Amino acid sequence: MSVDEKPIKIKVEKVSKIFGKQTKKAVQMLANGKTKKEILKATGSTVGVNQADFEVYDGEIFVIMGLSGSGKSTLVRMLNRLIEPTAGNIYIDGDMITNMSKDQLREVRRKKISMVFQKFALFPHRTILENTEYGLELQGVDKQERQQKALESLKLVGLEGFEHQYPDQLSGGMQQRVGLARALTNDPDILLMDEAFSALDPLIRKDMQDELLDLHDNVGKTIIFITHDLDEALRIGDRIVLMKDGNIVQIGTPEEILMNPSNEYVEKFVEDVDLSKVLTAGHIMKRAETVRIDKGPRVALTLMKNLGISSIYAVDKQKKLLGVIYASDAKKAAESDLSLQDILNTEFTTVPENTYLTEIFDVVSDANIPIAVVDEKQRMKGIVVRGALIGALAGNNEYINAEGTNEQTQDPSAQEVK
Amino acid sequence: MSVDEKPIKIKVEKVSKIFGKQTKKAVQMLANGKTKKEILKATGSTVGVNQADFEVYDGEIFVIMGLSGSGKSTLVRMLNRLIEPTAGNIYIDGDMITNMSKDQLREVRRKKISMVFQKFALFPHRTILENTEYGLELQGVDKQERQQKALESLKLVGLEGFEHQYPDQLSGGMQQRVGLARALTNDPDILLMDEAFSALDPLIRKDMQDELLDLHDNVGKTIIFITHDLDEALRIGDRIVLMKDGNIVQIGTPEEILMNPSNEYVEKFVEDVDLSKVLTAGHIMKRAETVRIDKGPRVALTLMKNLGISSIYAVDKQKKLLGVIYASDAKKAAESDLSLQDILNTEFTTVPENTYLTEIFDVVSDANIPIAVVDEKQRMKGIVVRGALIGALAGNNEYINAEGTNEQTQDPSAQEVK
Amino acid sequence: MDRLPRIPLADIIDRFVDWITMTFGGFFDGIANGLAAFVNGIVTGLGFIPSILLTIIFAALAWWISTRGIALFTLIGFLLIDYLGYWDPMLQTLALVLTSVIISIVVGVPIGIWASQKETVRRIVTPILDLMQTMPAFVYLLPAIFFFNIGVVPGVVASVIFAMPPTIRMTVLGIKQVPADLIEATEAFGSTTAQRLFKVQLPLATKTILAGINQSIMLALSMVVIAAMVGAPGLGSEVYSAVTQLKTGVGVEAGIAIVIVAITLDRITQNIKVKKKSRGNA
Amino acid sequence: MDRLPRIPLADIIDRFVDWITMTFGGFFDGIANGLAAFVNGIVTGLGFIPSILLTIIFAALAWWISTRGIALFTLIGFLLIDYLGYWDPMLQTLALVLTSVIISIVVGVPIGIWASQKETVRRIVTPILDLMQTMPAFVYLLPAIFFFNIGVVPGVVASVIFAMPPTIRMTVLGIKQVPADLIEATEAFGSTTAQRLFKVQLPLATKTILAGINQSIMLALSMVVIAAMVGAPGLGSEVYSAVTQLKTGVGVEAGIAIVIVAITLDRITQNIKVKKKSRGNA
Repeated sequence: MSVDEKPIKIKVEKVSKIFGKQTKKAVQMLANGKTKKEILKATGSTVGVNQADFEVYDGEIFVIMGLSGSGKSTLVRMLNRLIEPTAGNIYIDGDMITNMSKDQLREVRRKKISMVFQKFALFPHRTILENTEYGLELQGVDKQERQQKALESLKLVGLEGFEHQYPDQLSGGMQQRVGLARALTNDPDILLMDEAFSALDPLIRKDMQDELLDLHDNVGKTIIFITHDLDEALRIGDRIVLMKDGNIVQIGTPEEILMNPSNEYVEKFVEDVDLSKVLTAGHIMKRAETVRIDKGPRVALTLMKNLGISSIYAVDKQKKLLGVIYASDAKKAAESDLSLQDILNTEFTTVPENTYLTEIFDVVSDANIPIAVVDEKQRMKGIVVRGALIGALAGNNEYINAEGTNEQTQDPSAQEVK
Repeated sequence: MSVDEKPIKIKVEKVSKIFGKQTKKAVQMLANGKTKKEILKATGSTVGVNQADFEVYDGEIFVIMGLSGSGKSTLVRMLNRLIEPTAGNIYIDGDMITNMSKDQLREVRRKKISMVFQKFALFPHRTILENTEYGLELQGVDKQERQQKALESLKLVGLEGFEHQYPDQLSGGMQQRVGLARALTNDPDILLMDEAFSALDPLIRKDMQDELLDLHDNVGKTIIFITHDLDEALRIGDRIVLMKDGNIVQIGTPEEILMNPSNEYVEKFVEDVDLSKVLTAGHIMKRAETVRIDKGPRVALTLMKNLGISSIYAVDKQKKLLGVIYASDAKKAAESDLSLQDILNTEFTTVPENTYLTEIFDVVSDANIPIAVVDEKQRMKGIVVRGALIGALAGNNEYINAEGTNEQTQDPSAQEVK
Repeated sequence: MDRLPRIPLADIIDRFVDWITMTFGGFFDGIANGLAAFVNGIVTGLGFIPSILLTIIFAALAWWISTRGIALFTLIGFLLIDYLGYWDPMLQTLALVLTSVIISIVVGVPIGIWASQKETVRRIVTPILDLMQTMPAFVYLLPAIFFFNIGVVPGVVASVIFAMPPTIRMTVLGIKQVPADLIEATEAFGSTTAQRLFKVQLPLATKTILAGINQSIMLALSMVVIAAMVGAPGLGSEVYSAVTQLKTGVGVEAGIAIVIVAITLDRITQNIKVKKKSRGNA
Repeated sequence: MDRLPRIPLADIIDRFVDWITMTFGGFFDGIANGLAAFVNGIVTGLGFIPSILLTIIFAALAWWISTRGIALFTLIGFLLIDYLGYWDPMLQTLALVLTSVIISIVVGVPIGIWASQKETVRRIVTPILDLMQTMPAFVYLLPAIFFFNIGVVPGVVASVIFAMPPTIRMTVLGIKQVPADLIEATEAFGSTTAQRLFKVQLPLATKTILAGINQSIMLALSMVVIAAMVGAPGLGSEVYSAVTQLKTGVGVEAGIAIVIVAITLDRITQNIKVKKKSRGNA
């Protein structure tokens, strides 16, 4: 469907929000291009949103993305005037809401726009059903009809049978489904979702995203989704708006955003790894599980079994690296009562902590066991696993330890003990 | 060093602890072999420890291991009579402490035995130095001397320079080092450590275990270490006592314990995986990261990069599995503006959820990408990774999902949504 | 300090009080009659029911509202009061306290709501409440006597001034403690101020407001003896006369009766089972 | 209920009180003289210092113990009291309150410690404290008058009975709240009961005990007017006589003076900077 066929649901024209006094003067300065700092100095007020201009098409999932403090939640709250815009106009289905009276605005909030909140904002003293029917209750719809409608939305989000429970009895994911059902019961045209899934744990968040997409296919509402998570934006957004410090930096489909990032900022934003920092073995090494040489083969076997690994490094009392114990040898040693010393395998490769990743790439790829990272006194510091190496190179900072050594950084390291 | 050369530090003879009334009668019944249930019914009192008999050699790390409720912390608290034994005798260096007067006992606690606690038990209103010198302060040692001794122990545990801080300013690991220093300052012969590392997070626990071993090599105290963690017992114990429901089940070196488990209970205890439960693909499948076919190649690439994976399954809106997208193809597609559909690779193996692990073992080992687990309608349920398969077979329940399906079990699954 | 011309603060206050008595005389008399009728209405009403029956009713009420333990205490306590012969004075004290508390609620809660909605109102009301609670209760007797001369009415008026602050304070606190994101939710779904207040703010604030009312009851009870100084009948005046006539025995007996009433009312209001959280089926 | 033979509870109490007055007469007189001397000692002592200087001393004391804001309030407040001409009565009230509070501490804290160590003691003491606090303060005047006849002493005695409970209660609470694992640590390192108490339990309980003392001060202050009924001089009697002579102006003025003293003492004791947590270097 090419762009111009779809009717425009929401039109936002030069909308700005200034927090503080002298907002009039600040708007003036904004108009003739003064920077946020100048405005702050001159009027002491901060610019929350700076002349936002965009259109949202009917039935679209329109994602507004930005880090915290980028003005995204202020912008979305201006759409239903929870926050009064300082300047500019907002049209919904062509009617200008920015100069609507209190009562007209209340009608729009009751009929046209519903909202889903990050921390669910469910009423603790009301059951799930009473929460879901709240919107219609305000409009004076009689009890029988509104409860019937509320049950329908609860069914839609898969919460049938939970209507008489209280919010604090449900998990995070289920509470947010109630938030969704409550918003849908008013049968609004537009759904504002303010970081609706950020408070959920990562696994549930992906499920809720899939569900929202299914829901959108069925009920076809226009959804304005606020998030700070790039993956979430890419997965559910038809179009994405990127915001930084109150300014709209770029608008486009996920592909367009990735294809030609409109300026250096966007590039860095999607790049999300600062390649300038060159990584060393210390950055990606994991805690080394070791067995002391004076232990028996069965202890080594049990440790390996518990960690799901098939080989383990043997160290002496000073944690000096002696060699590798393989599970198969340990099994034989246990049967014929040999000690770990007898089955110690001394062929193994070690790397010092500050070797660059690029140098150890080939060593790691052809070794069949994790590479040992040792300090000058041959003492075990950690091990490098192939997965971590690839992940780090691919820029996934999950695999990169903060200050280049593994986790015990904040405690004074063990070496200090005499 | 064979067993009989080393002098005996602590001798425990038939020591029992009965909680509740009629303890005399209960001891009688214990003596003539009544079971705990019979005693409970007859006297209404519970048997905490049942006729414990063992010796601890001088300078040994003697680990008492058992699940919670096995009586291990009651037993250790009887050694310094924090809990009064109901019957039996305890000798330290040959002197019987069970009938010592309050003052004599206080002397033993001040000079002979010190204790380290699970939740540290540091005095919040005292600085680290004041905490460490507490033992000597009680004995009336003058300020100058005791602070000098306290500083020494703090140095020993690597906390130099922290003496003027307050406990709540330190991390868990460092607080426990203070607990250790406080116990060492009295220069006792015996150190009682009640689950000293259980409250620390796993990484720090391993470091503290190493440090304790180093410390033991240097200062050579007799250490009685209480734990419920098999690995911890194996790693630091010279000898291990296994306790269950107040009874001592077995005493021996880590090797002996593993070699010939003295009875079915011990075997199960060390075995710790209930092999009777046959595992299926559903048990070990992980959450499947997928990309929707209508997205572009760059979105697929970014998702793969963020997850550190080199291939991703493509699904349609109903999450039906269509094929695999490889990172290399996606890179080419991005350059020559192809859609995901063009580069979709349709050779891939799928397995239904309830196939047994043994059946999919060869499929998994020779496939180079994770195996897709699908339901009857070919919809993606999860993926099986080689590491998880090996780990599960090796009995490491970290890789086994509770009820045989991955995490969204407690939320009503998405399928319900129409 | 004596060099400075002393502003005759005392005289100013006296003249101000006289002026009010003049101008609002009629108005105060109206209130006085209404109040007196209300209190005596309670006393005579309760008076009709025989003491044993009334004791059982009170105990049943206590059981229904709160717990069995308190119901038992109420039963024994009131039987003792009756046995010691202080039944009628107890009824008068009960009437005095209940009237003062009812007025505190009827006047206090709306002020509390008003203060919770308007920040400026709250900023004016709070210091006044502080002053009202630290000022010795005796001082309130003076205006009470001037406007309502002697009898139960000035007693009630003084008790109300002394007992009302906690109800107002806790109403404001209860409403203010409703989390901001819930208020935002009510806005987003288009609630009017009234709907927000009655459907969300007040229900969530009930527990705190009840705590305020409990405090007001205790303060009113602590005023009964002082109120007796302006002619308010009941257990208070029994104690007051016992003190003036140095009859320790009677003083302690009447004191015990007050203690019983105080503990009963305190336990009942503290354990009012708030209906809100009845667990629905799964 | 009248059918049952009424046990003359009142007479029993009266005869009991008479018996005590007889047997312990001398003992009570001794206490009376000691107390009177102590209170008057404070009054004359403070009386020597000119009011301006004393006000500054009080303000400095407030600044040192707590915050600048409170020091300022103390300064202005006491200047106003002096200006209104209530300086001497204020000194007397201060002496009365301080004496009662000191006695509450000296007697109350040890009882609290004793109750925290022995469970049976605690089980006896707690209900008595509840009774003491709910019984109207007036009732305490009766024994006070009998044993110490008229003047400041019965006022102090009645105030002590009414004001002491919070100090005892909070001492027990403070010590009980020390975590069990800390107590076990003191045992494991061989502390005597005294060492455990003074090195661990009391230091950790200080904050709660101070809160108890603050409550006792407020209760003592609320007693000043009632104490005036048994001849205790000070701001209390100014209010009391104003009430009996229906002079509202004077009553309000004296009332304000009491409010100033109350708020000053309350803020100071609440903000005593507990030295414990001074952050070490490194």
